[in-house]
Amino acid sequence: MRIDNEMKLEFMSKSQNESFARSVVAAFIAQLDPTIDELADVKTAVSEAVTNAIIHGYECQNGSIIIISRILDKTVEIEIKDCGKGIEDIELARQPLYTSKPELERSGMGFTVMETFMDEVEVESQSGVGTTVRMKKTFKSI
Amino acid sequence: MRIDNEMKLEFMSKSQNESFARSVVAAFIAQLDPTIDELADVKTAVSEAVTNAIIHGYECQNGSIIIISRILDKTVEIEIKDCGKGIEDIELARQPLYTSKPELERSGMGFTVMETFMDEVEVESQSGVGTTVRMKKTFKSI
Amino acid sequence: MNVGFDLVNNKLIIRIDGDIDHHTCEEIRSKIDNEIMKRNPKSIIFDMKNVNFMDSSGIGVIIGRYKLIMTSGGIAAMVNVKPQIKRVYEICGLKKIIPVYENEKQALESI
Amino acid sequence: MNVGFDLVNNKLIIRIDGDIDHHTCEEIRSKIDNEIMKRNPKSIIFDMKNVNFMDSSGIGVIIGRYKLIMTSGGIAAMVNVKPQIKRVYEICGLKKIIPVYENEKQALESI
Ligand SMILES: Nc1ncnc2c1ncn2[C@@H]1O[C@H](COP(=O)(O)OP(=O)(O)O)[C@@H](O)[C@H]1O
Ligand SMILES: Nc1ncnc2c1ncn2[C@@H]1O[C@H](COP(=O)(O)OP(=O)(O)O)[C@@H](O)[C@H]1O
Repeated sequence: MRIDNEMKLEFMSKSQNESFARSVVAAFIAQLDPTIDELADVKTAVSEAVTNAIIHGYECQNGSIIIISRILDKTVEIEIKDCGKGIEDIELARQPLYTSKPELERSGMGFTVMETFMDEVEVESQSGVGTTVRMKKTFKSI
Repeated sequence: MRIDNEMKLEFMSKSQNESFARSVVAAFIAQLDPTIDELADVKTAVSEAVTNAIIHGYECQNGSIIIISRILDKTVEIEIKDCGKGIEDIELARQPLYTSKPELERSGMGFTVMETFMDEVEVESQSGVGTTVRMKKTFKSI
Repeated sequence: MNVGFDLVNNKLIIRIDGDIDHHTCEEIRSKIDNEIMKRNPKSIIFDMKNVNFMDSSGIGVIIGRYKLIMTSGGIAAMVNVKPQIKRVYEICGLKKIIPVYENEKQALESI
Repeated sequence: MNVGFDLVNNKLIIRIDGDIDHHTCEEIRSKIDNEIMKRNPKSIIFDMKNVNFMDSSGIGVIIGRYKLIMTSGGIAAMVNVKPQIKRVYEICGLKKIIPVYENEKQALESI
């Protein structure tokens, strides 16, 4: 398949970069003329995955987060990757309300939000190596 | 010197990415609370350097453009890099009104705009290897 | 992160101003908890008029405050909720525990 | 890229809507040149009310149209210029060749 556009962003795992990351993805997909709702969906999903990389992947220590995004026709692919602690049981992690950090008042709804707002969510992770979340969404043509 | 924040962005040399690139840098420096004028200055300088990479560096062929930006205290450093054709005579290129592509209605004012809007502009280039423009600006504290 | 407060009939109106994400959560949480401690309100109303973005980290903060006010027998409500926030809110099942009202007046009359 | 036109007393008002950069230039240029060809105006007025961003690629387009209208003895003016655009405009020395007026009315009376 032909890639119409592609970008790669690398940034530090600092919490102020959560809003930066969602702004970057929003600016990148602007070329697809998304509706306000579609734009909000993608920003929210990106925010969830980036926050998880910071809190769970790097446990608020220094680390680097990579976002790769591709546009193919009306579809956007977004890959969010950390080299943090990884997820031991991915199926459990994706359950609604499951969180490994209830002491931080986490809602455990991050993956559920990603799954609801995006068409596809794929999680690849290995303990001690890191986690990659791959999401896809196709925009309705106008 | 301590780096407060850092990001690296890589994207394709397509003209629709000119506005994307300036939005990304704008979102990144938002954490410094720039004035409207300061924000516009940086966006304009970034637009000039990215446009040059696309038109002159890659001559509108496929290529990859890299932006690295760092925040140190109240100062932002921005590096814009292409692996394109390079500049033979940097001093000549930086002259106001000089353009190697008058047939494209270029104004030859790109470098002058960068120099006016940023505190420092450094150009490194090698024929056949590529060009890197490094710019700095310190924001006035509020 | 700006959080404003108003006490009306012992109901604490909490006006959050800005995006609610993990980065801003900590400050929002501590400001609200301080105010609840100080004023000891009967119930709380989140005014979301100036919130344009919220993710599941925000849901964590809302639920946390809801639990806090519950322990003293109070209730929580939410007003002026924008579409993006309403969607996150519904997905996370908050609808069942924290009622949403159109505006402040309605919330003050109903809770 | 939206470019609107109005002909008033044989003066062509060019209303550009959006950012002017290298990406949008080509389309702006061809739309304006077509209109000049078709209407053959005495002079042109760039209305920049809806332009929030312009870089030196935009300066190239403006100068190009200025030269075009000059060849038929006409002149160019600019109105409703926002601060960022005024700064780029001044740095590039356009001030000396294309006068800026507060609004359309003043430009129409003066040129
Ligand atoms: N990038 C990651 N690295 C390590 N663990 C993760 C990562 N993302 C998610 N997890 C694990 O999956 C769990 C569920 O994630 P999520 O649904 O977003 O809820 P929450 O962030 O509220 O805990 C987390 O509590 C954590 O244990
Ligand atoms: N990234 C680059 N790669 C190759 N040549 C460049 C690059 N940037 C600038 N140049 C050269 O420098 C000249 C002057 O650049 P500039 O001042 O931006 O004016 P303009 O883009 O209008 O030509 C260009 O015409 C080009 O020859």
